[in-house]
Amino acid sequence: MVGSPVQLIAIPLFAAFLIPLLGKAWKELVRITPGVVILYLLYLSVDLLNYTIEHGRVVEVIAGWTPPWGIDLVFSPFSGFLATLMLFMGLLVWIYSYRYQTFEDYDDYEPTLKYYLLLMMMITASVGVVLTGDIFNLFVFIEILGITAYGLTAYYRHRDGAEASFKYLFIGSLSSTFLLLAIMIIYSQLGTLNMADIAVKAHELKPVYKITALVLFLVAFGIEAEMFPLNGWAPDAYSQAPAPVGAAFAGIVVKAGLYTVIRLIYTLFEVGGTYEYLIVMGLITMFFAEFAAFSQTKLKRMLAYSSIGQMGLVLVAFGIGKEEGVYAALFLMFNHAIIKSLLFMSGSYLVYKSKNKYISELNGVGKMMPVTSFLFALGAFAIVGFPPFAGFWSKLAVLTAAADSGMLLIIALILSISLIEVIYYLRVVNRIYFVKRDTDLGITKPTPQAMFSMLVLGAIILIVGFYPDVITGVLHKASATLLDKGSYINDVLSLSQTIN
Amino acid sequence: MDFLIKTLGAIATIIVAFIVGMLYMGINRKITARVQNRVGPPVWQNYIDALKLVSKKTSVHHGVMQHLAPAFLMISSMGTLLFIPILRGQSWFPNLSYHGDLIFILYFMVLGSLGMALGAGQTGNPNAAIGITRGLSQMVGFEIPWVMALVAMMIQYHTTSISDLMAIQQQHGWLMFQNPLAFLAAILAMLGMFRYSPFDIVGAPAELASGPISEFGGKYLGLMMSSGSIFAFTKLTLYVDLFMGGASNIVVLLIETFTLYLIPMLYGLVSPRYRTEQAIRYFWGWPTVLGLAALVYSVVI
Amino acid sequence: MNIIHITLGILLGGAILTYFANKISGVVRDLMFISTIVVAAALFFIKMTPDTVAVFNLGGITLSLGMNHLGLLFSIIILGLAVLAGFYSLPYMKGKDNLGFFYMNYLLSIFGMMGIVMSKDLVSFFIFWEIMTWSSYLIVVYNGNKANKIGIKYILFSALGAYSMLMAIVMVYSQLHSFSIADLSAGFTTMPASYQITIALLLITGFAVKAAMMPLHVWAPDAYSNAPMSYTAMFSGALSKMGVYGLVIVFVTMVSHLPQNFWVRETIAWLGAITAGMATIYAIFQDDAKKLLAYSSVAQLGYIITGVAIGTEISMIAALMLSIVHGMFKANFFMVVGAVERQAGTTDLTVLTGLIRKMPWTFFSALMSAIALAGIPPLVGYVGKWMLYESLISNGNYILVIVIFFASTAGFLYVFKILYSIFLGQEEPEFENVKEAPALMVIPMVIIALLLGFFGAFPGYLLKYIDNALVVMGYPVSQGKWWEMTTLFNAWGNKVSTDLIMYTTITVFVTIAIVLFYRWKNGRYVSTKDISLSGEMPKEDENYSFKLDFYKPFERAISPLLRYKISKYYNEFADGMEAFFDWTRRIYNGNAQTYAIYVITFLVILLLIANNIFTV
Amino acid sequence: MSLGSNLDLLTVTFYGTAIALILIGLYAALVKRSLIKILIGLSIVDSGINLLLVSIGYLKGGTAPIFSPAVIDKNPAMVDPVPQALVLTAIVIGFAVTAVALALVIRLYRHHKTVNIDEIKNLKW
Repeated sequence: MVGSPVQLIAIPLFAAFLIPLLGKAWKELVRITPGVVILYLLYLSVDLLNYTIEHGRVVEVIAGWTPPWGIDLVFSPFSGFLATLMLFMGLLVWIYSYRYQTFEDYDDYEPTLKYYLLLMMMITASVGVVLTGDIFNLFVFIEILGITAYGLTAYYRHRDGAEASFKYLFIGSLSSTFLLLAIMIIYSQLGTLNMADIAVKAHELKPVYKITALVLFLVAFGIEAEMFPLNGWAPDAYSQAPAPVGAAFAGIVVKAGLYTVIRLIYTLFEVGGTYEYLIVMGLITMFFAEFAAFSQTKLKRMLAYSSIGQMGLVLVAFGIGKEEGVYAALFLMFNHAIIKSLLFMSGSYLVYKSKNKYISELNGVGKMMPVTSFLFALGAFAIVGFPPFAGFWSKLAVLTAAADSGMLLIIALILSISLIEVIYYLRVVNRIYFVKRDTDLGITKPTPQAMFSMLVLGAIILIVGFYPDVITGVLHKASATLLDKGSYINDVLSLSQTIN
Repeated sequence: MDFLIKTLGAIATIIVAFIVGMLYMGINRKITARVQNRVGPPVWQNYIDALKLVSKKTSVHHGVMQHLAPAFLMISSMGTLLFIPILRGQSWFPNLSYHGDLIFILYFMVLGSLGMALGAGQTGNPNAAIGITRGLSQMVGFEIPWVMALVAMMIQYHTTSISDLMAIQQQHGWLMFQNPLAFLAAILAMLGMFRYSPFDIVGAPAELASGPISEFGGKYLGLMMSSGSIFAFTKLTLYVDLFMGGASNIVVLLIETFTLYLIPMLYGLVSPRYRTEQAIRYFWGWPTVLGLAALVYSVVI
Repeated sequence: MNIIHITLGILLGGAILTYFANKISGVVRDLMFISTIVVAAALFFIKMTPDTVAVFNLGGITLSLGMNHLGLLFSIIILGLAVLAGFYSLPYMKGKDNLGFFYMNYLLSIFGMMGIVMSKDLVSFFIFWEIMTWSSYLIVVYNGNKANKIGIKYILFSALGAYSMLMAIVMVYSQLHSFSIADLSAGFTTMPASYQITIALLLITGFAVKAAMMPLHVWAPDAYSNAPMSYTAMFSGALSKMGVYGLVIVFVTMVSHLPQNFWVRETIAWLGAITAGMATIYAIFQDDAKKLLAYSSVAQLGYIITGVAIGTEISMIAALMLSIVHGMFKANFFMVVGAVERQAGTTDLTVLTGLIRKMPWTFFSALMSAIALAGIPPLVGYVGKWMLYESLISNGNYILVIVIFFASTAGFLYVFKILYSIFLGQEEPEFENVKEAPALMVIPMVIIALLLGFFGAFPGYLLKYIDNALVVMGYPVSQGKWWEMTTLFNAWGNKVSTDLIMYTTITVFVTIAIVLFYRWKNGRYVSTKDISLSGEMPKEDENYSFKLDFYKPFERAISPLLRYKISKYYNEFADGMEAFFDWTRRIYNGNAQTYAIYVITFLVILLLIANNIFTV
Repeated sequence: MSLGSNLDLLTVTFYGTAIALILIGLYAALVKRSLIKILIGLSIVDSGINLLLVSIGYLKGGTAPIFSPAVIDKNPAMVDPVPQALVLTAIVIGFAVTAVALALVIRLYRHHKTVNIDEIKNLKW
């Protein structure tokens, strides 16, 4: 174990604020620094992950104040897996956006600087959300995440980014309000902010407070997790943000949002009915999102809605509970991060020159940019779950888990939703390859580094598809960890005994 | 040696079929003439015609399919004949009657029509093609009651072999009395099979100028005439075998077959031609009902 | 590393290599493609022994591949056709663009089919099934013609089938905690009754889609006719048989144990028969050769489904026999149409005419396939039909016999229509300089045509394999009871001697032919314009071939049947759904405040009902 | 320290005001059509929440939670420091969010020439 989880937060925060200064020295450093930092963090967290998979979770205390008083970071196989995934996606997003043309359109390098700064902060915040063991700290990280996301969504002046960003901000601040209220109730009743401690004392809560807090949490986190009907902001944000940011949303931000819901339901509160709630809300989210996606005319919006739908599926998987369910859900999150980011990255290059990003403008683009189109098609095939691509295994896992719990109706619903998915994704693929070009739009070749990160994602899709075992092991471990609530509490609270 | 005898037997059968068939045709022409108040040709006129046609020297053709059409016709007429027991007890040229059953024969009988159809098609004469399409449509029409009748008998006596059916009729008496409904359906189907008026929509001398055969002359026509007559005899024999228990000797066979032959002939004399869809609808009307009734009857019994 | 790895490896690797070989040069690509098929087929038939097994462990799931005689039977169809159609497609596809893509998917679908017949567990079965599906889909839309209509229809129905299959698979897993097919057939009876029937029906649905059974057939005509003919030969010949393969397994191992056994069988049998009947009728009225053959394929598959559903010994033999034979003659027919399309430039039956003298060999193979298709002796097509009838009669499905008989009799109509319209009729100046197709295309067709004749005389050579396959499926040995090398028996011991039929036919034919060719000199050829059309003779520029409203009288006769078209209902349903989807997305009305109100409302409602849904 | 422990007029006023603020803010945010007013509403909600938080930690007659020797040996009742820390953080965050929001509003105004939220609906469905 080379470093402690703290570095995963501290270093990027520090680096983020260092970027402008470095920029003064040499402009190129603005672009390079984030990559270097993220690369190091990735190495760090992979190492930590390996360690924790062998020796169990690592609990790091900040500033010597042991839980339940101080703030602690918990790096378990579960949270560690998510953090690693986020950092990995962050790295790819950085590679992809390195000298991304539209950033260079602006004459000064200010926007570039802001972009990288915000990106750093966003990744940091997401990692922080996943790692922190303190509920108020969680709130802070969520807020940082939010603010950076607002900024990045509004990145383009010439688009409707501001509008999307405002919607995001509006809903997001409501979310933070409820979150704060909930935290307040918890604190006023239990006098603690540490998750493990709350989990221990949760039974002391009066039912009314417990329920109210739970509901407030559910709504607040539901907004982050793009749960219907709280997800009005999501499609706009996805479709208006720059391509790499869209990929980052799908690959990083949503995962943080989901994590909060899961942590709440699996660790914080022992409340009956929450799993059913997850399943029902997940299904509803799925249905409405896929319906909307089906009748989209703009590519990125379609991808956005489809992403929401996937999140719904993940919620369902988590709602199934048990180890298989969690395993399936994590697998889905992984696949979704990989595939959807690939779709965003390649898709936005396919409609690069077009102003409105209409799907109909994709006609026959396959001839003009073969590799990008192929990658998009690969992503489409993977996400609708055609074997032998990555998406299939997660879908199979979900269905098997559902079947084990005897939820045949849910299986049927999921599959019928997949039918819709198949249709609208293959309609796009058809347009790309099998419909004659009818627009005179030019094309923009992806930059080598963008192509590189897309190829990496494509390769992962194929590898996981042909040999899922590369990922299943850690997934199983992670899901086991998440379900083992007792050891979580134990590991966190034991520190206080060990130190004083 | 055995093989030689068999072959000779087969040839003899064919010759007999040819003679009898031609004779019936002649009689048909005679009777028709009499009904229409004409003198009509002598009964042996058909032999003369056949001889004349075959011995004609020149013959134009429009290609190999037309050239081979008579061969196809002969296959189904002669072939079917060989697979049908001519006389009961097989004292007389068993031929191949133990080697095929009803369903096989049903299909084998079609081969000729198909070859003929292709041959006629190649002539490029529109009338020919029209005639063919009519013929095929009509076939779909009458096959239904015909098959129903046959299936009815098969399930009544648990066999699909003609010889077995004949043997059974020795014990239980003729099938036309055992399962009269089936017999009626079969007879009505036979009207279509023989393509005499009102079902002569294939040839339709008035509108199609004798349809499929309009481009055939000389030895083609001769062969087709002979095959037609053989085929007529074959069908009649088949009916006799199926419904009248077959014949013990040639005389009885002639009587029985001729009696049957009178049915389509006389029915034709007194009725004008149908249009194709009328013909089809006709066969899918009462004949089919009878066939269904026969099925039910044979299941119940 | 046994023959299974090798075969699949060669096919998969060959597919990818073929794609990249395209970048090098067309010749390399073609060589790569054809050698892949030939080598795979050769190795397979030389090396494959029915007890080979290969096991993979993926994602905690054991995928086991193996081979038994049933699989062997179907792999004969697949690889046999693959080799012939493969050679055929080299000249046929010459000059078309992105052929690397086409050939890759061609090989991938073969890979998928081989995987299916080798699969010993449901997951690998499903994986290969999907690979087959999407690769064939990519070929269906390959030429880009109405891709979003035809292609989506195909993939939608395929996915529907595949997903119902998937649901059945996970249900099986939840009950038996094993994906193995052997465990399934062993433990099927131990499941709760509701699961049994559900699983069986779901699987039947899944396979019926591929086997184009009504009402799941609507994709088939378009898909078959839209794919390049050199692939449709595989598509209709082999790929649709995968559905039959699945149905055989389902009916033997599951349906026979159901309490509702009888009803399931009858329903499916009837659906098959109705499919046969209706598809035949629609085939009769098609004016495009591809469409006609496509419908005819659906009809033929209808017979097969009926045979499988009845599931008696002889009907199984009949169904498998029909599968093989249909594979042969339908593939041949599609190749013929492909050749005509390539040489004459169209497949419109109202345009084509009089090609027989231009393309004699093509006509010959078309004629043989036609006779086989119509089930006329002495060609092999008749064996399967004969057995089917016998089985239905001896099994007491009397009405069913009539329906099927009607279908096959009506089959003559379209058989004649396609033969006549393409090859016969008056010759047209526009087709003056049409040449016979290149040898690589003709030879496969003629080979199949001759095989049809050969097996007609000696069906035993095919029935042997079928017998082995059925023994695997738990049926008693049928040789000697139902068939000998050249003889067929029915339930009541009546027999048909195929060889004698063949010999008689040939004898008579040759004799008469000699009579006809006697003094052949005198018979001179005259052009098809030289006809006795009431004395006048059509000029060069006018063509008197009978083309339009070919079967108008028949159409009038059966007009009541034509009133119902199932695709109409499907379209209405689809439109309704789309309208509904479009309506639901209005929820996202773009106003941030509305979204905020959603949030608050949701919160309030949740607070109000929280006590009912959450139990502390 | 449970919510019910020290209920007297002062506490009630605190809580009452806080809740009133929150409701007013929500009303403004959900009903007013002007972006600016919506933002004002949101920040009112924020301050309401903050007030609520502080008043939880408040202890009647407690001294400020600062560790000085004088305090320690007398050891009087201290107000709970944590809520105050939280509130400080929350205020900062709220400030940041408001800043970003205002920036966005300016951008939106330039783009749409209006601040009426009903007319800013380019992205929908």
